[in-house]
Amino acid sequence: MSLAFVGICSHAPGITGRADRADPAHRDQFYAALGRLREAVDAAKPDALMIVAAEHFANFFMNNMPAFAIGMGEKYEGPIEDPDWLKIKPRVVQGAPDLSRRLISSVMQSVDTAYAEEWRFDHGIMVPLHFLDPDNKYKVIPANINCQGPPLTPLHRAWAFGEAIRAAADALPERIALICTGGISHWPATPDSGKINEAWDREFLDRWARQDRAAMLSYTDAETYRDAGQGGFEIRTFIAAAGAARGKGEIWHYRAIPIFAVGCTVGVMEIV
Amino acid sequence: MSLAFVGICSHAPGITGRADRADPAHRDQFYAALGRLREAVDAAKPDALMIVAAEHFANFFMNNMPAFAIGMGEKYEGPIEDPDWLKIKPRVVQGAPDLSRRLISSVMQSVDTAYAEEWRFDHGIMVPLHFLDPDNKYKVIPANINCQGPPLTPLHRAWAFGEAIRAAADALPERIALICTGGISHWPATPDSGKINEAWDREFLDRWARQDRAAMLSYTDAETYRDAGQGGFEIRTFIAAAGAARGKGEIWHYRAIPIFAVGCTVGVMEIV
Amino acid sequence: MSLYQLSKFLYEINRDPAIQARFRANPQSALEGYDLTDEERGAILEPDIGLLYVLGVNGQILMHYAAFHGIEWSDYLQRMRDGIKRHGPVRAGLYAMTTSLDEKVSS
Amino acid sequence: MSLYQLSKFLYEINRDPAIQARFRANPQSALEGYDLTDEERGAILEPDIGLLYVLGVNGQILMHYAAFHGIEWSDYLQRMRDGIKRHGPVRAGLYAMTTSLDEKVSS
Ligand SMILES: [Fe+3]
Ligand SMILES: [Fe+3]
Repeated sequence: MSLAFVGICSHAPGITGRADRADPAHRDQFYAALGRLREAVDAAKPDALMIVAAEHFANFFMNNMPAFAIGMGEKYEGPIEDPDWLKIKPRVVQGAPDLSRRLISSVMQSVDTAYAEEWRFDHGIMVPLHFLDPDNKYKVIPANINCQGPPLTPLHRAWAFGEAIRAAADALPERIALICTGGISHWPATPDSGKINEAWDREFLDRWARQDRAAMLSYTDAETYRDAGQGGFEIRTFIAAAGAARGKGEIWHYRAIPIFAVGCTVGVMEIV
Repeated sequence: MSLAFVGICSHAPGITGRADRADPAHRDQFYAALGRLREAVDAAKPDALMIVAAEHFANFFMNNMPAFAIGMGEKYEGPIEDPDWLKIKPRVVQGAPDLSRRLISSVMQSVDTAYAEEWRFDHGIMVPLHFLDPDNKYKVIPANINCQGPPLTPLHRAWAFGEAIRAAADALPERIALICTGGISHWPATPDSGKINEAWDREFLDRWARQDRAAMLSYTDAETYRDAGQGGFEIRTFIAAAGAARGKGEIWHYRAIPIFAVGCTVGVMEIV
Repeated sequence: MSLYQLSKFLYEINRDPAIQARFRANPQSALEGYDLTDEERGAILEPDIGLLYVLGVNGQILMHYAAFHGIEWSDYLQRMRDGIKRHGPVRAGLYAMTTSLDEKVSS
Repeated sequence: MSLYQLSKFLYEINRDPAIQARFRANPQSALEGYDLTDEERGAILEPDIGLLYVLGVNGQILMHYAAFHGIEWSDYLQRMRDGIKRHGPVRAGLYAMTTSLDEKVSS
């Protein structure tokens, strides 16, 4: 029937894996915002949860690196990382293969997504799922944008991906909730791990919340890398959310929590 | 500097593997047309040969099936099939990684191609190379369109892929020769192997040669499957050629040779 | 997921000599890690090329598996035809679009 | 192709327990089939995490390889820093866009 919900949130292994090392007050405020996002997803009564992520060489490598990929499996597994390290228990996630196939066929009319009948979720999807679907009750459609291996997906195509998801969802009888997850500025797994450019993050989130397409698409990769690190390339997932929802965004939570190695973000966007 | 040449040709393992079982006169006429195509490629003095093919589950599978892929490797190997069965000797083909990267980045502005830093060529690329580059002298950029595993790449996106290659090549300092290779009607590896719908093939090639975009894009997959078999899905590669060249086509050779299991086609198209 | 898992095993054995060697040494162990029904498992082990075709395996994958078992080309084609007679029409995948055997010509 | 081959080995060992077991049993044999320079081979076997970083391996791949060798997180970060001091700036890949160590903060 429609795209029923659009939200954004951060992912990072530290959010769960190093939970006990964060300032408890900061951690709990962030977790509470994620809980609020979970309630909002539930209230939208989706038939499936689509998660647009930016995975980290767990399923996709430079032997066949898709600009976009959408899952079409009957089920998925995760986390691919050590569950004790990530502090997220393994789970089998139900897919929605028939719905996926119809969604993919529709998206393909304008965006050339790869499809994948299997997918081992890394923390990029497992951390959001851990908070948004603690009971493992939703059917999930995973999606990916190449934010890792250059040549990266151009920003304006990430926007087009959001538009294509919107058009596809609106033409389907099912209700889709869309969660887009990325890190904004961060320098994951490099000597600068823990660095966060809060000013850059707030500027990006402001462009996002006011639905300023031109400003969101104006970053060059070199600028993003300089100011926001490799992790900044993941703005593509938030841009896809904006392309799908097209309304004003609202940031429910932002705080740089260095031990989580990311500016911890939760937001929603009006679907217009 | 430009797209310097656009040609099309058939591929099929029988073309080389069962060469001794064909009517010698028919075989030799087809081979002569391929020889003429080789001379035309040479005359265009390309810096690299781009081959848009439709591979057959050699590199790409439904675990990550790209709508489009372009190679970015330093070198490639082929054939992946038994060389004695295919009657094509193994070779290491030089890639053009820097040129590939620039081409891919440009194509990605409008078409969301995957990229691949390795690629084991199957007969879809090796048969054309065997005839067009017998001395293994060219740098090669392989490309693929998903003609095998549904959801297949939509026909109008195959056209867009050709347009994107054209725009990219025209903006590069190097000269690119483009060869697009597919089977038109055939029923490969099924109980109907050897069946060829010559009337359907001639109609398609007529649409192609007169650059009738709407007619080329009007086939549904169900119609193509019914009239032209699974192999008919490979019209996508010829459609990409037309999208790139945009001029009138000329069919140098067409004859159904059942022991080759394909309507054996050679053609060129004017670049306008 | 079953046709996917079945196809994936055949795709992987086709292109990986190590899996081929493992299959020759101990067929059962080569199938570990694939989520297969008993019917699929039996069709692989037999090998029942006709049943694999009826289960929906793409010919571009199946023909290489037949060749791995030393099945000659004409025999490969005949086994698919016999499979349809024995097991009924193709059940899944691309060829499930096929309606009846009689519509088809062969060579 | 070398950074690609180097990264591919690390990508594959990260996600495949069978390769991890083969590496533990016989490191050299686990590297067969990868087209590596002697420097790359040595960096994998040592393991010289700092050199792997300087050679251009992405941290999203490298951190899992460090964990496989039991290298604790802070030690992993320090080894990358030491690698740059010893071997010079990152030579290839994404991080070759990085200019100098002094520009960076760490935690
Ligand atoms: Fe990330
Ligand atoms: Fe083909």
